[in-house]
This record gives sequence, C-alpha cells and structure tokens, in this order.
Amino acid sequence: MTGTTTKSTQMIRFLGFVSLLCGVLIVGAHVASQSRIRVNQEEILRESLAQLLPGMTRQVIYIVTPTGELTPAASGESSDKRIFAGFDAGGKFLGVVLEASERGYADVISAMYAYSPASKTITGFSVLEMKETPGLGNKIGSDPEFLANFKALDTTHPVAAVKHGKKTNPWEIDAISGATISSRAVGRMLAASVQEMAPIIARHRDRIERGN
Amino acid sequence: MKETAPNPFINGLWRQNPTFVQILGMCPTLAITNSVQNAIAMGLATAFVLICSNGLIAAIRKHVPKQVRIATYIAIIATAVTVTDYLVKAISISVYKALGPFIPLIVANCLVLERAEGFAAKKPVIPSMMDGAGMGLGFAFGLTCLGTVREVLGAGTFLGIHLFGPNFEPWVLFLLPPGGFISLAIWLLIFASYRERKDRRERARAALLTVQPAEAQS
Amino acid sequence: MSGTTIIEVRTSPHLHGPMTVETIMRHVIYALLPIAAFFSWHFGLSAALLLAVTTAGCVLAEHTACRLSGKRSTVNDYSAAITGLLLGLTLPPGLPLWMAVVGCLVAILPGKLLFGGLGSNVFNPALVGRAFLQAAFPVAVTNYTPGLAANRFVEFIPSTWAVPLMKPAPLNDWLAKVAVDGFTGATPLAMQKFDHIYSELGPLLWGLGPGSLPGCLILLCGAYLVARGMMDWRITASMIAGAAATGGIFHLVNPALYPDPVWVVFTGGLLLGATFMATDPVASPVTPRGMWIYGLLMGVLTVLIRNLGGLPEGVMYAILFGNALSPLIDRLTPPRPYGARKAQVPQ
Amino acid sequence: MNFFGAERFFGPKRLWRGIHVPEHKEQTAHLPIRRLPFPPLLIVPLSQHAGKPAKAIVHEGQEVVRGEPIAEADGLMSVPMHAPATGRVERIAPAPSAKGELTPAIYIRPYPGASQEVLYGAEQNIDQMTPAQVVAAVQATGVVGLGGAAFPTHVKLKVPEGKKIDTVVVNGCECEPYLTTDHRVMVEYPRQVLHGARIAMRAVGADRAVVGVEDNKPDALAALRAANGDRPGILIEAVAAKYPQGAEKMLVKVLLGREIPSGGLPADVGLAVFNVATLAQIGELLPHRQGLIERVVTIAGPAVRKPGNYLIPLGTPLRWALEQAGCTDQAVSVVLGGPMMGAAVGSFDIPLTKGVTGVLVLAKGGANGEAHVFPCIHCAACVNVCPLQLDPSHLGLLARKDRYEEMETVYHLNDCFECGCCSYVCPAHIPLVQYFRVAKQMNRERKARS
Amino acid sequence: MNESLGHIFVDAFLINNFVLCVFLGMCSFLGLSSKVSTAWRMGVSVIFVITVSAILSYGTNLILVAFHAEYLRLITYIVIIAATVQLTEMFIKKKSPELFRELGIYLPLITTNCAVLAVPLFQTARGYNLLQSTVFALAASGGYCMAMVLLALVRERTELSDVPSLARGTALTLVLASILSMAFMGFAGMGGGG
Amino acid sequence: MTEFLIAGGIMGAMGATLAAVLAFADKKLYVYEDPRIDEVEGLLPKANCGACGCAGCRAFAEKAVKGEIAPGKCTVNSPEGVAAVAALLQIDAGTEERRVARLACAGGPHVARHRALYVGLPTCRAAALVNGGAKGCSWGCLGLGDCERVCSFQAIRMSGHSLPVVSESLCTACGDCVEVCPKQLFSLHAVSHRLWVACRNLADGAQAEADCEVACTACGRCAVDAPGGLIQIVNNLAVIDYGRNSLASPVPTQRCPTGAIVWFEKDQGPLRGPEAKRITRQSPLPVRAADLPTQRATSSYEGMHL
Ligand SMILES: Cc1cc2nc3c(=O)[nH]c(=O)nc-3n(C[C@H](O)[C@H](O)[C@H](O)COP(=O)(O)O)c2cc1C
Ligand SMILES: Cc1cc2nc3c(=O)[nH]c(=O)nc-3n(C[C@H](O)[C@H](O)[C@H](O)COP(=O)(O)O)c2cc1C
Ligand SMILES: Cc1cc2nc3c(=O)[nH]c(=O)nc-3n(C[C@H](O)[C@H](O)[C@H](O)COP(=O)(O)O)c2cc1C
Ligand SMILES: Cc1cc2nc3c(=O)[nH]c(=O)nc-3n(C[C@H](O)[C@H](O)[C@H](O)CO)c2cc1C
Ligand code: SF4
Ligand code: SF4
Ligand code: SF4
Ligand code: SF4
Ligand code: FES
Repeated sequence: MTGTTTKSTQMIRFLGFVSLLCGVLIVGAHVASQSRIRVNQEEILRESLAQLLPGMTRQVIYIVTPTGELTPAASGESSDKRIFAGFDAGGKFLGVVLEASERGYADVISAMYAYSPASKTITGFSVLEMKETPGLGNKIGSDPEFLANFKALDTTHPVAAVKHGKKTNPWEIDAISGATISSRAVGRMLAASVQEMAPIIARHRDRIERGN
Repeated sequence: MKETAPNPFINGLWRQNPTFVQILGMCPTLAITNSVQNAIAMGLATAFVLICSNGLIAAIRKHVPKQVRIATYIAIIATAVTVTDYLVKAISISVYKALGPFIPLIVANCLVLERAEGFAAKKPVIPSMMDGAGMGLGFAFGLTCLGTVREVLGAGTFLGIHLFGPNFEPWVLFLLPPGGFISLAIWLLIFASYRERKDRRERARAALLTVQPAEAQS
Repeated sequence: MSGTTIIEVRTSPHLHGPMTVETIMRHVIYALLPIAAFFSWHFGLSAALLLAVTTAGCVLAEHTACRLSGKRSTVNDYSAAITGLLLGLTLPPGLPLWMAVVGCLVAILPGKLLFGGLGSNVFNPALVGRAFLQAAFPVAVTNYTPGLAANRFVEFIPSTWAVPLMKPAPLNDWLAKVAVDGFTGATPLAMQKFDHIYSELGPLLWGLGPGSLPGCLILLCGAYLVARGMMDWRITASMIAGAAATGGIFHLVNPALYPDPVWVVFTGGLLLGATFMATDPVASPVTPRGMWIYGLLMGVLTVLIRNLGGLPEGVMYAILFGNALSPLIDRLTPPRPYGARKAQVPQ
Repeated sequence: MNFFGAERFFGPKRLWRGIHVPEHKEQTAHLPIRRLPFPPLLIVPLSQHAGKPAKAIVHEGQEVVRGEPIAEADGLMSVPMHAPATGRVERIAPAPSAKGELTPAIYIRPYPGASQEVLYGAEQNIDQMTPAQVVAAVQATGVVGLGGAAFPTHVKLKVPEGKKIDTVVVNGCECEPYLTTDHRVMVEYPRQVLHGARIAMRAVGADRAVVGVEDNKPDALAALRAANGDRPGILIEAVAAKYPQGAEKMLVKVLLGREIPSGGLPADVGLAVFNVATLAQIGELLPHRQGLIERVVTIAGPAVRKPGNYLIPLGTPLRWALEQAGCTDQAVSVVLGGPMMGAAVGSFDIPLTKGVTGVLVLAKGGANGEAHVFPCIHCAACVNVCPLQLDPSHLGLLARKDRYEEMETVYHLNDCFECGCCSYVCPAHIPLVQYFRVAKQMNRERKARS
Repeated sequence: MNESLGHIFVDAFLINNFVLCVFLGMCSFLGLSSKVSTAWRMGVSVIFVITVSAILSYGTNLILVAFHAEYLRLITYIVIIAATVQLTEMFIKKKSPELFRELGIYLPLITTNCAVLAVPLFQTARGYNLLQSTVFALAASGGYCMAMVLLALVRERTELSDVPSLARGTALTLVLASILSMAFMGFAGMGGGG
Repeated sequence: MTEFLIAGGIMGAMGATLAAVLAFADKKLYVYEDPRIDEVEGLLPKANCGACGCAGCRAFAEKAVKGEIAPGKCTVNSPEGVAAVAALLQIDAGTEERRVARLACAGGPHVARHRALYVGLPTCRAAALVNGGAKGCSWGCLGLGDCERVCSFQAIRMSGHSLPVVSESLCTACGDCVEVCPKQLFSLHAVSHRLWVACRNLADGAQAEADCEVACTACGRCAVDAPGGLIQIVNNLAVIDYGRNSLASPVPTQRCPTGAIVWFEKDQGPLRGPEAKRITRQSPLPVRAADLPTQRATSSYEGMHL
C-alpha cells in the first residue's frame, strides 16, 4: 500500500459502506432498547413524583400553553411547562407537582416541588439537576433539616430564604449554613414559580382535581 | 524496535497502564472519579467499548484505505459507544445519570482511538480484543484508585460505606475539579517514588557488579 | 597566620551590597509581627495559638521534607516562617488546628517544595494553602468568631480543639456564653454582599470588625519594608489603585448594591494581600512595567470577583490568578534595553 | 533610602539606574602621585592592548634607552611599545599574563641606578598637522585607553567613513570605588588633560568637548576649571556620583542625553569618548614625540600598608609593586582594576600593563566574604539597577540551565557590559556576572564552530 | 433557554472553563502544554476545529431532527469532526511542515479531544440557536486555549528551577493545573447568585 | 423499517460525501513523505545526540533514506539496529570504527598544584575565565566536572581525584564534552588508538614537573623507544602520530619517568609504565602557600621564577 494513492471512488465506497453499516447498527440498538428505556424513564418520573406526593399511584400531565390554558400531554414527553396532578389508589387528588429552575451557586438548579392548591402551601421539594458544590450547596437536595422547610411552606406571602437559624415566618426557608447562596436560589425559584403557576392552577383547579 | 510484549492483557493492565503510564483518557479519569462506584462503572463501560471497537477494527483492518482510516475507526467507535449508551440507559437510569454526559464522550476518549491506531490496526482480532480488555481494565483500575482517594477524603465513605462515622468533616475539595488533579498527582508521586527507590536499588546492585574504571593505575 | 596566606581568585564584582535573602525575609517577619500581635490581642488565645501552629507547622514541614529528601534544611532562610505567619493571618481564629496543619502541609509541600523550594514556586505558597483549605473546608474557613470577646485571654474557642478529621462542635453555646450582641459570624464583606449591611468604616481602619485586620497598621508595616528597600511599593500601590478605581465605577453605577472605594480598600484581605502577598517577589513579575500591570490586574480582578462572583472575598483568587499570569506579564513587558530602538517582546 | 526616586529631579545631572557603592576613595584621594623605583627586571608584553600584538624590533642582548621603541605596531589595530627603562633586553619569551595564558614579552633588565629621566623623543608642532597626521602621531605614542579597556586611542580618533563627530566627551568620572588615578591626574595635570582634549577635538573635527566629573571630586573640578579659565570649547560638568557613571554609554546619556545604539559606537551618535588619563598622556607625550612608558596606578585596599597613587613603569611585575606598597597578612586576594570590574589574579609574576588602573589588595572577611548562594527570589533588585535596562534575573535563570542562545537572542546578553551592579545588589548572592561571562564565551565558541 | 450571548461566553470561557472546571480536553492539556509556542498553536487549531465543527453539527442536527433520527447525533458529529480534523491536518502539513512536526501525534488526536465533541453535544442539549452555538463554541475553545497557554507559561517557568526528580513531569503539571483550577474557582458563581 | 432506511440513507450519504471531500483534499493538499523515514526513525535509538552529525534522529532518518548517510554512522545504535536499518533500506550498513573521548590530562589535585584558591561558580567554564583557573599548570584539568554534567550518556564520572574518567562502553562520541571543556582536553579517537599522552603541558620540563608530578617533561624516552616517527617531541610535549597507529604498542610507556604516556587496555583504563613515579598520595596537595609579599622586603624578590 505504501506510496500509492488509493482510488477516490474506492474511498467513497468504503466509507459510505462502513457508515451505512454503523447507522444500521445504531438504529438496531435504538429500536431494541427503546421500549425498555421508556419504561425506565416513566419509572423514574413516577418515583420522584411519589416521593413528593406520598401515596400517589397515578399521574395526569398537563402542558401549560402560552395563553395559560391546559392541554393534556402524552406521558413521558418533555415540553416547556408541565403540571403533574397526582392521585392515590382510590383516585383521591393529592396535589400537583411543578417544575422550576433558577441559577444557583455554580449553575442552574432545576427542581420539582409539590403544591397543594387547597392550602396554598408547598408540601415537598426535590432537586432534579444541579451542579452545586458537593457537600455544601448540594445539600439542598439531601439535607433533612433543609427539606423539613417544605412540609408546609406558606406561599400566600412571597417565599424567601433567610440565614440559618433565622427563620421566623411560615413563608421563610431556613437556609443551609455555608450554602446560603444555593438556599436563596431555591427560595427565588419557588417564589417565581408559585407566582406564575398559582393563578393558572387556581383557574383550572376543578379540572385538575378531576383529573381529565 | 517494538518491545515484544509478552501478553497484551497484562501490558495494558500494568506496564502500559493508560492512566498512570500513558496519561491517556484523562477527561473521564478526572471528571468521573468522585465516587468509586462511578469510577468502576465508567471504567467498565470504557472497557466494553474498547473490546468491541478493537475487535471490529482488527477485523476490517486490511480493507481500510489509508486516507479515511481515522474517519472509519471513529465511526466504528462511535457505533460501539452509542450502543453502550443505550445499553446503560436500558439497564439503569441511575447509573446513566451519574455518568452523565461522559458516556457519549467515550467516543472522544483518546485512549480508544489510540488503541485502534496503535494496536488493532496492526494486529489480528483476538490479541486486539485482549489488548482492549487489558487497557480497559487498566483504565478501570486507574479510575478506581483515583475514585478511592476522592471518595474517602471527599465524603468519608468508600462505595457509600461510612468509614469515619457521621462526624467526619468531608474535604469538599476532593470532589471538586482541583481535587481530581491533586489525587492523580498523589498517585503519580507514589508510583514515581516507588520507581525511584527500585531504580536506586538496581543501580546500587549494578555498581557492585561493575569494576571501578581504573584511573591512571601505577 | 604565619604568612602562608592562600590567595583566592574570584570574579568581579569583588564587593557586595548589604542585602541578603535571609535579611530580607527576617525583616518581613519583623514587619508581620505587629500585625500578628494585633490579631492575637483582638481574638485572644485561639488566634495566638493558630499563628504559632501555622508558623511552626510550615517551618517543621519544610525542615522535615528537606531532611527526608537528604538535603540541607532550608528553614534558616525564614521564608517558611513567613508563609506560616501569613497563612495564619488569613484564617479565622477559631479554625480547628488540625485543619491549620493541613493548610501548612499543602502550602509547603505541593505549594513550594515540589517546585524546587525557595524561589521556584509559581504560586504564593501561603495562598495555595489557604485556597486548599477554603475549597476543602469552606464552612470552617469562612466561620469568623467575634473579636474582643471578654474571655478571649482565658479560654480557647472550642472549635480550635476539634478532633482531627472530624467536624468541630457547633459554636452556638459558646457564642451565647460570650454573649456578643448581634453577632452574625459573617465578615463585613459577607454582610455587605449578602445582606447589604454596611459596617462602619472607622473600626475597619483599625481592624475592629470580625475577620478584618487593621488597614492602617498593615500599611505602616509595609511602609517599613519599602523604606528599607526590601519590598516593591509599585505592586501594592497599583493593586490598591486598581481595586479602588474598579470599586468606584461599580459604586457610581449602583451605590446601593456596591460599596464605595474606601470601603472596598479597607475591607477583607485586600490590604494584607496587596501589601504582603501580592508582593511576594517569587511569584510576581520582575519588570517595572510588569509590576504595575500585575498590581492593577489583581486589584480589578479582586473587585470583579467580589461584586459579580458568588464569593464575598476575591483577593486570594485574584492573587493566585495574577501569579499564574506573571510569567506572561514578564514576557510581554521586557524593559527596553539601553540603545535598543524598541523593546522586543520575546516569542 | 531611595524612596520615590524624588532626588532625581534635584541637583546635578545623574544616572537613573546604577548603584551607590561605598567609595573608599579617602584612602588615596589626597595622596599625590609618587614614582616607584625600577624593579630588577621589567616584563613588557607585546600585547597590552585590545587588538593585534606589537612586533618586537629588538633582539636579545640589545641595549635599550628609556623611551626608545622596542616593538612596532602591527597594522592599524595595534600600537608600538617603548622601553620603560634604560637597560638590556634579557630575552624575548612567553610570560604569564592576567588572563592566565602565556603571552610573548620582552624582558628588560634595567641598569642599576638608571635614570628615570626620559632621554628619547623630539619636539613636534601639532598645530600644523592634519587630522590624519595627528592620528598617526598618537599611534606612535603607543597610547591606548587608560580607562581600563586599553583600546588603541588612535583608532577612536579616526572618524569612521560617513560619520561626523561634533563633541568629544572626556570621562573623568572614575566611578569605581578605591581608584583615584584619574582624580589625581585631574588635580595634578589639568593642563595636560585639557591639551589632550584639544588635540582630540582637532583630530576628530569636533568643536566642543565636555568633561564629566563626578561631584565627589570637587578639587579635580576646581583644578580643571582653573586650568581652563574662560576659554570656550571645553565645558566642565559635574555629575552626581553613582556607579557606573564612568561607562561611556552612561556618561553620554547623562551629559548629552544621547544613547549609543546597541552594538554601536559613540561615533554613531556623533561622539568620541576618552578617559582623562588617556588625554593627559596624549597632551604630555605628543608634543615631544615620546612613547607611553609609565602610568598612574592606584594601589589601595584594606590590606595595603602604604596605599597611594604610583607612577609605575609599564612592565613592572605585580610582585614588585606590592612589595613596595606592602601588604598586611590580612590580604586574601589581589585585584587588577577596580573592585567592581577588576580581575583577581592568582599569580604575582604578571607585569602591570597599560590597561591597569589600580591594584587592590582585599582583606579577609570584607564585603567579599564567603556567602551562601540562595536561589533567585525574583526580587527584581537587579532589574531595577541594571544601567542597560536588561533583565539580569531571567538571564541568570537561563544561564543556570545552560540556555545560552536564548540569553543572547531574547534577553540581549551581548549588551551587558559586566558592570557588576546586578551581582552587587543581588540578595541571593548569585554570581550573575560570572554566569554572563561564561554564557558570552560559550556563544562566541558556538558561533566560531558553525 | 434564552441565555444572553455575553452570559454564554463568560460561562463557557471562565466560570465553567472546559479544561479547568469541566475536565474536557485533558489529554492534550496535560500533554501539549510544555511549551508556550506549541500550546498556543494547538489552542488556535482547536478553536478553528471546534468552531467549524460546531457550525457543521448545527446544520447536521437540523437534518437529523427533520428525519427524526436524533439517535445518529453522536456518530454524525464525531465523523464530521474527524473529517474536519483530517482536513486541518492536511492543510497544516502542506502549509507549515514544522508546525506539523511540532504538533506531531496530537493533531489526529484533536479528533479525540473530548472538548471538540462536547461542544456540539452541549449546544444541542441546551438548544442553542446558530448564533448562540457559535459564541459557545468560540468561548469554550477560547477557554481551552487560554488554559493551555496559562499552564504552558507556568510550566515553562518551572523549567528554570530545580524541580525534584520525583515530581518532574506529569505530577508537577497536575499540581499546577490543580492550583490553576483553584484560582478559577474564584469565578464560580459569577454568573448569578448573591 | 423506515428508521433503518433513513439511518442507512443518512449515514451512507454522509460517509460518501465526507470521503469525497477527503479524497478531493487529498489530491490537492497531498505532501509526499517517504514512509520509510518514519520506519527508520522507529529503529533509531532516539538519543538525539548528534554524534552522527545530524540535527537529531529524525534528520538522520531523512538523510539515511535519501542515501546521504550510512546507517552505521549512528554510533549509538546497537549492531542489530544498524543492520535492521540497512536491511530496511536495502543498503550497506557502512560501519565506522567506534570512537571514544580521551582526556589529555592526568593531573588531579593530588599530583598537580594549585596556585590559588578559586572561589565562585563551581564550573570549569567559570573557573577558566578567572585568571585561567587557579591551577598551576595552565593547560590542565580544572576538575569541576563540566564534562561529567554535559555528557547525556553518563559516560563520564569524576574520579576521587576530580579527574573525569570516560567509560569506553558508554561513550557514544557525541562530542559534547569536547565542546564544553574550557581547556580543550578531550578529543575523539578511534578505540584502537590505545597509546595516549595524558598531558598538554607545554612548559619546559622543570617548570612542568614543578606544577604537576605526572606532567610530560619532554624527556624524549618514549620517542626513542617508539618505532619510526610514531612519537615526536613538539613544543615540550610528546605527540603521537596516529597515522602510524599500526605501529603502536605499550612499549613506549615502559620508561616514561612520570607516567604521562599511557596505554589504554580495554576496560582497564589507562596503564602506566613500570618506571613511572609511584603516586601513593591520596589527599590533595596544599594550595601553594602564596608568596604574597606581606612584608616590604625587596630582597625576597629573587624568589621570582622566570
Ligand atoms: C469552593 C467553594 C464552594 C462553594 N459552594 C457553594 C455552594 O455550592 N452553594 C452555596 O450556597 N455556597 C457555596 N460556597 C460558599 C459561598 O461562597 C458563601 O460563602 C456562602 O454561601 C455564604 O453562606 P453563609 O452566610 O452561611 O456562610 C462555596 C464556597 C467555596 C469556597
Ligand atoms: C571591534 C571594536 C571596534 C571599535 N571601533 C571603534 C572606532 O572605529 N571608533 C571609535 O571611536 N571607537 C571604537 N571602538 C571603541 C569603543 O567605542 C569603546 O570605546 C571601547 O571598546 C572601550 O570602551 P569600554 O571601556 O566602555 O569597554 C571600537 C571597539 C571595538 C570593540
Ligand atoms: C561599567 C564601566 C565603568 C567604567 N567606568 C569608567 C570610569 O569610571 N572612568 C573611565 O574613565 N572609564 C570608565 N569606563 C570605560 C569607559 O566606558 C570608556 O571605555 C572610557 O572612558 C573610554 O576612554 P579610554 O578609551 O580613553 O579609556 C567604564 C566602563 C564600564 C563598562
Ligand atoms: C515582600 C515579601 C512578601 C512575601 N509574601 C509571601 C506570601 O504572601 N506568602 C508566602 O508564602 N511567602 C511570602 N514571602 C516569603 C517567600 O518569598 C515565599 O515563601 C516564597 O514564595 C517561597 O519560595 C514573602 C517574602 C517577601 C520578601
Ligand atoms: S546585566 Fe550586565 S549591564 Fe546589567 S547590571 Fe548586570 S552586569 Fe551590569
Ligand atoms: S537580584 Fe538576584 S535574587 Fe533578585 S531578581 Fe535579580 S538575580 Fe534574582
Ligand atoms: S559527552 Fe563525551 S564522554 Fe559523553 S558520550 Fe559524548 S563524547 Fe562521550
Ligand atoms: S576535563 Fe575539562 S570540563 Fe572536564 S573537569 Fe577537566 S577542565 Fe572541566
Ligand atoms: S480523554 Fe478527553 S482529551 Fe483525552
């Protein structure tokens, strides 16, 4: 082979063929694993919802249109703004779960929280994705003391985080010591999200609670 | 002359260890090793890709035109990686989440292409797969070493088991980027001092064996 | 001498000036002592112990490492002691001593000796140690206790004695006992940044806020070194100028959010950094123009990090960044040799 | 201390960089020039100057008269030698030199009791000579730069093709510590200095001369000013004392604000620079068509018994001169020239030549004491004092790693004139100048090889 | 997401610097940073390759989305990168053989520089438009180039000192990188927060 | 199924397009480089020592492929390596006799006097610039080991008497020591040049011996013992004419009184003749007590040796 230039057509044919083969292989893997992956993803979603709304077995997903209307969404598809309504085995409405995100210490924190339209409180909080400092900022997803803030966080007043040990009002979040920035980001995130979503939910409360 | 490597498997595992000797595949080495579990998973995923791609490339090595060889190898590697990606996703979403964006980046792990070019392109299928396995496991070994330092110091745990009790003050740094660099440096220093001590011993032995060159003997 | 003098041949110059590295370093220590004394007086026993531990830790680390590698110990050039003192001065007084020791080891081993010892390190060793601690133990390192507590000469801050590798016990009880009113544990900078509470400027000049050292005393000690020709004033001056100017611009844009230049200069570690750390000759440029650029850059960066970043304090990062850039600055600002048409930038 | 450099703006003209060195001139500055007796044997090397060695024109056993030429110039870059004493040529053979190698020399044994009077020479009228004739006459005197470089003076008097010289600069700075030869020459022979300056002005066609004298020699300034009176053409200027103001590049910058281009000559900026002693010799010798046979040498230093300025016949062995002045047993090294630039010698059998401005005997435990060399701490002291605005710090670091080529191409090594300021101030006691000398030598050899 | 261009730039250049904070492109960062001249040439080559391949991948992605063949992203991106690199390599070899010799084995390895692949993947994941993608590519590769040059500068400086034999080589480089990365932590949170 | 078609279509099309682009670029931008250069380079020892006279191993490989230099010119390569290169290029190996560096001085401080104490940078280069070094013999080795430091092959080791000792097996004749020595004491010689004058002192016999006990005093005995013209006395020094090396034998060393002329036996270093002075001293000679004129005593002047 040394020194001889390979014919161009041969190169084209070879690479074309290899690529084609690769493409087919990949599609094969894609098709073969697709259903399993979907099941997995739904499982994950349900688990995280169930964590926020204990006892939940069924969820209904709505997409919020830009005009503030709701349309039901096929499960598993991600889109802009979603509302998950959760029901227990007996079909009882448990509350809604909303998504929110905000810039934290290192990067955007995205999270889900449970909201009770009846009591106008936040009843649960879990982080989906963050790059906060491990051992510090990332405690917002794991620190029991911090998560205890979200047992019944009043939203009638704008939510805000205050320094550790300084919580006095029901709408305040007691920040994690040493991670005030991340904690405040959570506060801002919830405040903004509730401010936007609460009226929409209030408007469609009946429909959501009915689950259609 | 190319040294006659006795066994491509051992070669990759120790003598030519990709992490500590060749310093290849550094991105996952540094990025994924903040827990031992991630390190092992990433190492195994890479080993799997290496075995597949080395085998495939060795199989077609005789037919590849020189000018498109890189593109071909890369396409094959990418296929192997995409397949792995789907596999991991199908097996466990939580592992997939931990390895994050780094599985697709196995494609670009220099180690994989280096082995394709440096070994699989020249050798038959079986030794190539052996080499892939050796390198891959060597890589996994390297990652685990690093992961151990980082997890033990950074979180006080090993594979999630608490080692020092609940009051341990974690060294957050080791979970952060600088800690990755430092941990690898620590391992390299350990190996270097080991090698230096060995060298010194060998030199001392050699000095005993050689006759001192005579200086103007009378 | 019985007339059998052995004559020596040497190269010119046959005279030498009075300065030696050892004298310079010794005088830097003299200049740091008043500051260390203030620190100990202000925070009490724990602070004094912290300084003693960091200084001894650095000196011992260097001595032992030299001996282990079979070299002559280099501690008698006093530079390790400076590193220790400065490291101690940048740490909160109640820091667990085991963490301080970790800081010393990091400052001296990877920060200095790994590069080849005195003169070879690229980064300021004390700041390498401090940056390591800050990243490893961010909570402990930003946790300031109140100064001037009544019992400061009688008892240690409890966290000082934390068990190695373990968390220090919470300070709440102790704080309640010393009963300092309205103490928040935050430095003036952190309070300004996160809570927009301005401390009064007056006490800051005299170093009476938590976590801050007396600006005027630091400047005075620096002036002593400058007067003895042992320190370059250009870096200090340009760093302060850079910080003040940048701070001024921010202040003009949004006076409510950003503090005024005087406040900027006298808070945090800026003066200590500009006077004793940015000027560490080893890690700073040698060319005259380079020094100006270096100082300005660090001043500007400090304020940018403070005002825009997530951290209240930026001096340490600014100086480390400046250290990294100093080889580049040296290259880009060669002095114009006598008789050359223009300075040539080496490739 | 030099706080903000404010003193730059007051007082006489001064050098910006450079250093203040303890002067130690009080030891000899007040002592008039005295003659030294002839040694039993004189050794006159054929190469006492920069350039080609002279060619001997005497043979062994020949009798010579004091002042008589004994060697002739070999081409333009060379000067003749004259017999320093009346006596007999004992042999023509290699002799040790200050560089350490053997160089050919004429050994003359003076007759015992020979007179110090110069019997050789004839009057000549300079005013009627063309510049070219003046240059030739200067060459015949064998005068070379007595400021230390020993560069043949007539070469400097010959204006290069296409250049014009407007000013003669007379260098009376003598910035080196201990040395007072130029000082005494200016005090005792001001008329000769000025006469020499006028000869130089004529030769190069300049209508102006500037004499630069450091302000630590007020008596020299006074003597020159008195001798000059109010004759125009020669300006006598005081400059603030600082080392190395005497280097021509510095002096020219301080006095006239001109910078000699890197690698260039004073003629490139319309100047010619001469040492006062050089001009004094020309002013003295040229009218009588005599040759250079002796020079003033300062013998000083902490370990000298009888320091002073001695008029020494060229070729006097160092040992003789030292025996006349006497050393204490504190002596530990002997330096030819000033302490900043002079070379230490390891042998006393070498002769004193035209370029030797002083002999210093340094004592134990002086500033020259043993010191621990630290690593460079980048303190920039050297950068701040280097009069040529180089970067000795980087040069030193590169030299340690044998990166000689880079020193030359990137850091202007060849501009360094080895003044020693950087080594003097370096707190780490790094022998920077020695590094630079080695580097230059290695570069020269590398170039010669390729 | 609707991030401003300035924010994208600062984020990718400083705050989440590809090399020092995200660990991408490590191998060449550690391997090619011993000389400033090599480092910055490599940096510029990477800027070129990343920017070109980011734009090409953007187009490719449009096609893939149109055909609902997103699963082919990885392979198409990497093959495009490989081709770009190979073209660059041929070009450099033709125009500047000595640069080619200097970059030596690392030129083909740009292909396997994770940073190069990461840019198209990230830009797709974050849904950047063409302009945002280009800015992102420039910032990320510029950040890579800057980190490379910084490391090379400090490494060149250590060459003038007597580094203990134990640490000579990669260990020292890693320590330098780690301190640099600590210094970069100062920029963390610059994007928002407090 | 459509998925397979689409994927196959996209990938096939892309592969073909890129291959076409590459093929086109390959035609336009192709630079021919003999692949054998890489292969030869792979067979070289990569010492980049320059002993072959080329700027590094790759330059050697380029020249070797072009046939401008024989593979054997790389003296560092093992014989098998040379043979492999030759076989690859299908040419003659072209062997060259191995050369080694030889030192023309044997005057360690235990036999050669120093006239002063040198204080300064501990390198020969630096010492030589101060008054030619402090050694009495101004031609001799300064013993500060520049050659040892510069040798990249660890072939030079300073002996207990501060004299460099060259290992015949390690030396690659790269010439670095020849260049670095300020006294030019090294030269490269074929290993078969075994008769050797280990001195450069040009001073006359008495002076030379006063400076160094093992100096060549130009007594001429070796010249008399050597067959026709092999050794001549030039400028107070014995000089060997290596053009007549075939005549050389250890005989001329037999009667040398100082042992300045030696015979290199392989792996035994330099051997002196039986009549050479026995040197039992191990410690350095004292630096000559300087006759520094500490008194004003004109009479001591007769001590001047001229
Ligand atoms: C390396 C490092 C990482 C940090 N990471 C976070 C973080 O993820 N989240 C956070 O809120 N603060 C983080 N911080 C701390 C903040 O800078 C700031 O000091 C803290 O939020 C102030 O909280 P405090 O008022 O409770 O002390 C970090 C600090 C350092 C030095
Ligand atoms: C190679 C060379 C050529 C020179 N040619 C001239 C010349 O043509 N005219 C002149 O005035 N000086 C000439 N000089 C003299 C220098 O300008 C300078 O005066 C001399 O080197 C001594 O200066 P120093 O004592 O500062 O080293 C020459 C010097 C050298 C080294
Ligand atoms: C560092 C340095 C210092 C010098 N100091 C003096 C000095 O003090 N007096 C002097 O006459 N020449 C001094 N020279 C020599 C001058 O540069 C120049 O060569 C001399 O004045 C020319 O005159 P000449 O050729 O008549 O000697 C010095 C040179 C150097 C490099
Ligand atoms: C003016 C001056 C400032 C110094 N500042 C520091 C410093 O900030 N940190 C430090 O570790 N050493 C400092 N040193 C000591 C010494 O330079 C330092 O340890 C070197 O970096 C060690 O190589 C300083 C020395 C001087 C003369
Ligand atoms: S570098 Fe040269 S010119 Fe500059 S101070 Fe040093 S010796 Fe003098
Ligand atoms: S004076 Fe000495 S220590 Fe200071 S920068 Fe110069 S060489 Fe380095
Ligand atoms: S430096 Fe001298 S001894 Fe060493 S290999 Fe080269 S020639 Fe031989
Ligand atoms: S042989 Fe030359 S280089 Fe080697 S020690 Fe002797 S003088 Fe120095
Ligand atoms: S693994 Fe990322 S560049 Fe090598």
